[in-house]
Amino acid sequence: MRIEKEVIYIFLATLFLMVAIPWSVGQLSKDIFFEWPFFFEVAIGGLLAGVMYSLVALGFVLIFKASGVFNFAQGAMVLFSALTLVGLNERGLPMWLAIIVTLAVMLLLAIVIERVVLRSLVNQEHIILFMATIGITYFLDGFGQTLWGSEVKILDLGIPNSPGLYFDGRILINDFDLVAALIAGILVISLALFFQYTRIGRALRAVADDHQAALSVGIPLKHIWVIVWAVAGIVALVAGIMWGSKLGVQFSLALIALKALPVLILGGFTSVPGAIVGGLIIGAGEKLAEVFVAPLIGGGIEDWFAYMLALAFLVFRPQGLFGEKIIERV
Amino acid sequence: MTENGNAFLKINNIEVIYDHVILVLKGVSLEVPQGGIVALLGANGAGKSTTLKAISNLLGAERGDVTKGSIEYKGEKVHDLNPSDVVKRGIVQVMEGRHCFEHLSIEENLLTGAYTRKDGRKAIANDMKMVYDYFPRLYERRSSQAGYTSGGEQQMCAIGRALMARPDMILLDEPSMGLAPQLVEEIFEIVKKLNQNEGVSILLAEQNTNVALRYSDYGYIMENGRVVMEGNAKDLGDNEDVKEFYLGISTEGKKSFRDVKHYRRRKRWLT
Amino acid sequence: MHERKLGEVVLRVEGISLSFGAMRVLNNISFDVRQGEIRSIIGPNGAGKSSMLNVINGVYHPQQGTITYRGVTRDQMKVHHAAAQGIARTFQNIALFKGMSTLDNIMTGRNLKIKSNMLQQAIYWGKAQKEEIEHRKKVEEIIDFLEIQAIRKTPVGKLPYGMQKRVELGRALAAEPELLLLDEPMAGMNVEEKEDMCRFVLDINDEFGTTIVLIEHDMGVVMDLSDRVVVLDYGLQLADGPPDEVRANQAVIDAYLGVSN
Amino acid sequence: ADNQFIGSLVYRTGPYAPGGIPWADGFADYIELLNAKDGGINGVKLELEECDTAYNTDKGVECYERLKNKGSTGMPAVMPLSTGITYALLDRVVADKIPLITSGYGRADGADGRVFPYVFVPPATYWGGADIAIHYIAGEEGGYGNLKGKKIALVYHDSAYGKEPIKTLQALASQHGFEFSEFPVPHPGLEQKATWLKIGRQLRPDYVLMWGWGVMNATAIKEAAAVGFPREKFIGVWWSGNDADMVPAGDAAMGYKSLQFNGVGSDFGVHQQIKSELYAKGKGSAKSADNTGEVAYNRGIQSAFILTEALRTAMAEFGNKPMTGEQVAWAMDRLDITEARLKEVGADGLFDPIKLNCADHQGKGRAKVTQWDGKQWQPISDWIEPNSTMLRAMYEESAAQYAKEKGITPRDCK
Amino acid sequence: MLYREAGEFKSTYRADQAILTIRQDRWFMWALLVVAFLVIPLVSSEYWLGTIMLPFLILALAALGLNVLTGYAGQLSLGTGGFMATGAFAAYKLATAFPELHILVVILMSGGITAGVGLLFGIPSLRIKGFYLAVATLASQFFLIWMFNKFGWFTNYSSSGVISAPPMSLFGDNFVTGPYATPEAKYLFTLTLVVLFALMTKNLVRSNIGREWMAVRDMDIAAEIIGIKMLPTKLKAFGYSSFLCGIAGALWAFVYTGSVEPLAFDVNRSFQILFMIIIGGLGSIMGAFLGAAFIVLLPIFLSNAPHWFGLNIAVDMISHIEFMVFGALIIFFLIVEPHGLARLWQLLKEKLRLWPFPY
Ligand SMILES: Nc1ncnc2c1ncn2[C@@H]1O[C@H](COP(=O)(O)OP(=O)(O)OP(=O)(O)O)[C@@H](O)[C@H]1O
Ligand SMILES: Nc1ncnc2c1ncn2[C@@H]1O[C@H](COP(=O)(O)OP(=O)(O)OP(=O)(O)O)[C@@H](O)[C@H]1O
Ligand SMILES: [Mg+2]
Ligand SMILES: [Mg+2]
Repeated sequence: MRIEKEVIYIFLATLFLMVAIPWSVGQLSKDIFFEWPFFFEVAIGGLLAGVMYSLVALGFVLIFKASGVFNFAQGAMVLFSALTLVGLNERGLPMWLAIIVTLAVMLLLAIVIERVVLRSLVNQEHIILFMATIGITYFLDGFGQTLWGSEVKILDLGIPNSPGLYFDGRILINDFDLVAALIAGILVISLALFFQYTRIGRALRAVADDHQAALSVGIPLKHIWVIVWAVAGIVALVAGIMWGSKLGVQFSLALIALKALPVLILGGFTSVPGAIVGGLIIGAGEKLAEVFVAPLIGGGIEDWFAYMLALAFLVFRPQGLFGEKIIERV
Repeated sequence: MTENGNAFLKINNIEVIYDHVILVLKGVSLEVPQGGIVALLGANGAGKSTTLKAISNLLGAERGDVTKGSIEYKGEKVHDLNPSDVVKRGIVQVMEGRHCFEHLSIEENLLTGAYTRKDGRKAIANDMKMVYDYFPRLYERRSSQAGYTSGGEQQMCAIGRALMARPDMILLDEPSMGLAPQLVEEIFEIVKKLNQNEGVSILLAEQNTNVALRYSDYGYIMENGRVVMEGNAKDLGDNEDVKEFYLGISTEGKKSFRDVKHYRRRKRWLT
Repeated sequence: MHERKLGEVVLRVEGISLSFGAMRVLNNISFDVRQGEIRSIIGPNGAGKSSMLNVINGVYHPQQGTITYRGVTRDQMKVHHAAAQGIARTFQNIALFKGMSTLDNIMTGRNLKIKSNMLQQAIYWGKAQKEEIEHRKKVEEIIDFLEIQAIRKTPVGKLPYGMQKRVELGRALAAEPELLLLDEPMAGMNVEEKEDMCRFVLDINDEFGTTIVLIEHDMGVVMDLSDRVVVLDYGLQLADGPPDEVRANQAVIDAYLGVSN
Repeated sequence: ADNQFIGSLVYRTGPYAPGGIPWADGFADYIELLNAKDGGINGVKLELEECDTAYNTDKGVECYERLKNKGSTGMPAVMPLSTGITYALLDRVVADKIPLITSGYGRADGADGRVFPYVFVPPATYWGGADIAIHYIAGEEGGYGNLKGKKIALVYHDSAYGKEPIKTLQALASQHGFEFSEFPVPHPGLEQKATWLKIGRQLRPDYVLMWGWGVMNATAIKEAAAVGFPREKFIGVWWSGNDADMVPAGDAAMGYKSLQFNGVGSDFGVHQQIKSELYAKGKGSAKSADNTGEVAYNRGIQSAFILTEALRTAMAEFGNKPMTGEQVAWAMDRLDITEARLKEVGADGLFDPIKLNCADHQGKGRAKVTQWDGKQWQPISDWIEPNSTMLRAMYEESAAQYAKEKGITPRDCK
Repeated sequence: MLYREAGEFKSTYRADQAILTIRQDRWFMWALLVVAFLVIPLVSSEYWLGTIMLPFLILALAALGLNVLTGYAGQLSLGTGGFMATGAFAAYKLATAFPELHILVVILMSGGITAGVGLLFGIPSLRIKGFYLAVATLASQFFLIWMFNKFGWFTNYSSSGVISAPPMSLFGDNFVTGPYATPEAKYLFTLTLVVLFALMTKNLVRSNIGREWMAVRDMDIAAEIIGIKMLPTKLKAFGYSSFLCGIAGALWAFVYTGSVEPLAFDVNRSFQILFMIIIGGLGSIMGAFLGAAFIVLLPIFLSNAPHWFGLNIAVDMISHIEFMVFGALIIFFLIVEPHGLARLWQLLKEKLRLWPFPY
């Protein structure tokens, strides 16, 4: 991956602002408590939380990158996969078997989606495909709940959730977050390699550019789409497991998609590493803002702040940090 | 083309409808013999591109549908195949309007052309070299994103990409569009070479009738979704009507574009 | 060859250099365009012809050189200023508004001439309607001129390629430009259609006195129509002069025309 | 004979279903119990129809309108179970003359029956809840006097609902001298790391109160655990005290406290009856009889109980036939659920007696504090009564402002 | 061949530029208006008027607004909910601060204020495009809702942050808001406004500004080259669109529910309205109405259907099935016609025109 200079400058500027603003607000305002260990605690907590967003954003990136489809159903897929996993587990399947069966279910889902939806909508405008994924969302929401019910379910993989104190006990980091970050990291690296070094990776990008031309050179859209949606399904399952162990498996899981969107635009719709970098910036940014700036204006700004932050990046780079440049030529 | 018994590609009376309501091809039949170069001529909107897309099965992507007739390739019915399977059978289309993958570099564009091939990196690299030999300009621009290259460069890229598939049959839709005159000749020379050396069959939709008829063996003239005339390229070239409407040569010989009359009665085979 | 009298210089391009990163697209290009002439730019693919139009248009900003239009040398120009100055254009890769009908596309070309404001248009009574009808008349004249009455209400996305080119010309004409830039208006057309197109270009030039800059790969067309021809070759200016002179230029033959022409 | 129609707006689906399902089950079971046991009320059979709102205001309004004219007399009362729906119905119920009963949610100033003739808020309001929480904390600390200088934080769902207690808490803070700080959590509350770092690592308050909703509750408890904030000092309002919210929090929820305006567990007469009359015959609506002790389930019973008692009161006046909304409103104005009556139905200790009148649409407004022991709630206090003089003044002030905006002349309650 | 245009010749451009050029279409439209204004209020129950028609009309108005922005000007937006909230809160502040203002003035002014806010949030659209813009507009959505939630001034410091509409009348006793407004009055009032604004929008999109919007949508760089200035054109779209959305918001809060909290205009509302215009047809006035009908009516129909057929299904099951069927229908309609119901309607007419011949 080539990293442009501009990106590095933006990145450094962001880093600087993230330290400078909390620090100066801390100096100026009596209401804001600023202390370096606490600052790092918040920053690290934010970075790790951001990785959890990245997990969800990754699913979006995969499908967008490979077909130009903005997959609204990613959140529903997270919910559906987690529901299936827990549902199977509750019905007596051991966890490992439940995971395997769920993976199979996600593959099946990908095949069905390709057959029923995507195949008939080849070469349509992006917004139409987007709308179709909304149809998928409704369907999955209803279907998942019909199968497995709407009650909240526990998903316990035994990941510890204890406060760990580091650096002479001055900085508190949650073990669960560390595990999540590790898993997300592995996922991202393997996906990035997959895209960079395989023939399929190139084909995926071709498909995203022009469905019809991709067909004309013999790229089998059918298979490609099944592969991509299945991989997105797997990513959804991983996200579902992580978020599900955090929040319990329930309908609300589908809502985390909204937290992933700013990550997605900040990193760029088409970049796997972008999803991680975006997650880190959004996570740290929103937490720092919430802790060190928000009290001045009433608090609870996390949500819109994440979007505003992403928006600010877009003003400098309309395609996100690592997204593909929008080509306009006459 | 009845004299050639085993047609390579055979289109039988096909009808194509767009959007479930717009009837565009109204029973088109044509044949391409093995190792032949066949030209498909006709005015704007006659249905040339639609015919080619029907063969390569790309109509679905435009909500078009072959509702009647059949398309056979090497004796096998191909109109129900997926586009990618059609490519695997050896038919590749160069689409009108370039259709390069704009975010991919020229080189990556060429590589996607080899997607269906299984004969190893080496062979692909060889062919890439061949394409670059044909189009040195592409070699110079190989690492730029296709979306930023000039119109002609994109056209070369699209043709090169098709060659990368090592097809048995190429469907060329207006290959000369937007190319410099020198290159137009070169493209047709390349086509001829592929045809002669490698036995690739060619079906060619072209507005540059002059060149097209010069390089092809046989021609069809389409109008309004129907084939209205067919014959050996030579015969067609000698036909008075064809001369006037497609070659721009009237009985008085070639005239300057400046002197074209204001209003002319257009003769049509169909009215 | 016919004799034509050329007016004074309307557009002067001097020492233009344009690069994208390391890639030099135009290198010290200078030429002028005179009132009422048909000026062609030719050159191999990727020579920088379209880029030259983009520079004139204000889409690309050259690193060096000046452009003087009607005696005013301009620096950087916003894209929409060109139209306001009376420069209209067609595009190599058709740039019509795909979701609109032929009529609407051409009407859009008149956007600078419409004076009623948004409120008046919302009420669509009185001024707005009167204006709309007036402009519609003008546009109908253009439609008649280009002989595209039959496709007036068709969405342009569905039109065959050649028709789209014609509509695009119509849209450019609707602005009643003083300088018309045509980028390969005849690509993808058969002889008959090219003849029609040539007729239109000549008529525009004759009847409206519009100055035309033409890019075209069909040498027949270029040689027959143009008063003077500039030849570009990968950023360099190879030749500039009347068609016959250019046609005979050995460098041009080598770089571009090939032997058969 | 005509049946008494009862419409019930429930949310068995959607993001809040985990809390909505047990409520709906409790409500339905109690109605069915009356039908099974006594053939309804005074021989008038009860006919229940549910409509699923998914906790969505638009759907809720649609449900209300769909149900309001059903049956021979229409819906006798509406319990929208959502603040948003409550607000959307405020105007409508006046026109339709259907009492709007919001138990432990909705507009607290609905307690002022002079301005809100059709709104009833028994048994408790958020404002009362806030006061009860502080009362409890004062008790823990050894008296109101010791609150001085203590830090109490409120974590709340950043919506109309979550903001309800703020005014009360501010008033109490200035009255008792504790330091009050607020921490809004944007809807839906999936991410609270920043909030809890601020609370747990920086402010380090003595107590945290929570007005949370849905998935926000479990997340808050988990985050509290993650920053090591003691759960014993963490007290939620009743909507932050559903069993369903404790489940995903797992061990982290151990020790967490919550207010409840009803008793917890299923060791009550009414539960015995429900089990024997319904579940033993395979008729209950919950998944199994084990679910019948969840607090949300009990709350469902309570709502059904209040409604049916109002129907009884109305029938005593208007005769044993299906009642209209207007008649039930009349009865609600005179609702008197005594200790004795509670004993009769086997709900003593489960609910607090309620006595309403024309001006007072709330009653005593008492609640208990309960603590989660890892499996279920354990009551750790008796009924606590809020400071009704202070609250009454606040209700009246707020209602007066509403009356002014809406151009309502408060009715005379002599 | 009942439906055709043959035999109708238009001798003036004026006639040719009329909104409906085919006689049958005009009849149809008049009939529709008669039904909407006379028949529906007479025959409909309160439930239909107050719970189905009213939100349908108001959401259709919002959809119309969004369709101007997204369907015509090509600027994908997910800020509709925020703009509706702005309209609602502006109306509330105006109505409570100046009780003597007439309801029409209040509503129009709140539209105007929303337009101002829309302009502000439209500025980034100069650089940001497509889905990036869509997600970026979420910033405005979240910010606006947060703001109304956070600052007591907007709600006159009500403790819960909920606003409620004072009773207002058109003239005399004809209340259109508040508890004593009849559903008929509310319906007719809303319908009149919606019809007027629909007409106005139609006028705009068939005039120069509409063409400029579409040009920007279809190819912004070409549009700029022919002289269309990006900023004013896009901002006009943002302004007008949010004007309509603001009015829709004000109507929602004042006429439909009477009392709302900001969450009524949360991001789900934005999505809902976006769905309407995509399903209905981007860049079509008719599409906004068809889409609103689809998204509002279908779920109601689906959740009522089992009752009508006498099926006794548990409510949660109905709800789940409703979701699935709704999702499946969305996909089905897109596959049948990706360009929305409006286009489907047109194709139907096209077939009708050719009838009885297939092509
Ligand atoms: N997607 C489509 N939907 C509807 N009609 C279409 C579509 N594509 C093409 N058509 C119509 O089909 C007819 C034939 O088009 P086609 O592109 O095949 O012509 P062509 O002979 O290739 O013309 P050209 O020389 O301009 O390329 C034209 O009238 C065109 O308007
Ligand atoms: N925006 C851009 N970014 C990068 N390279 C560009 C850009 N625009 C043009 N180029 C390059 O500049 C060169 C000249 O392009 P231009 O489009 O002007 O060629 P042209 O003379 O019009 O060729 P053709 O006859 O093929 O249309 C090409 O090699 C093209 O790749
Ligand atoms: Mg063609
Ligand atoms: Mg060019």
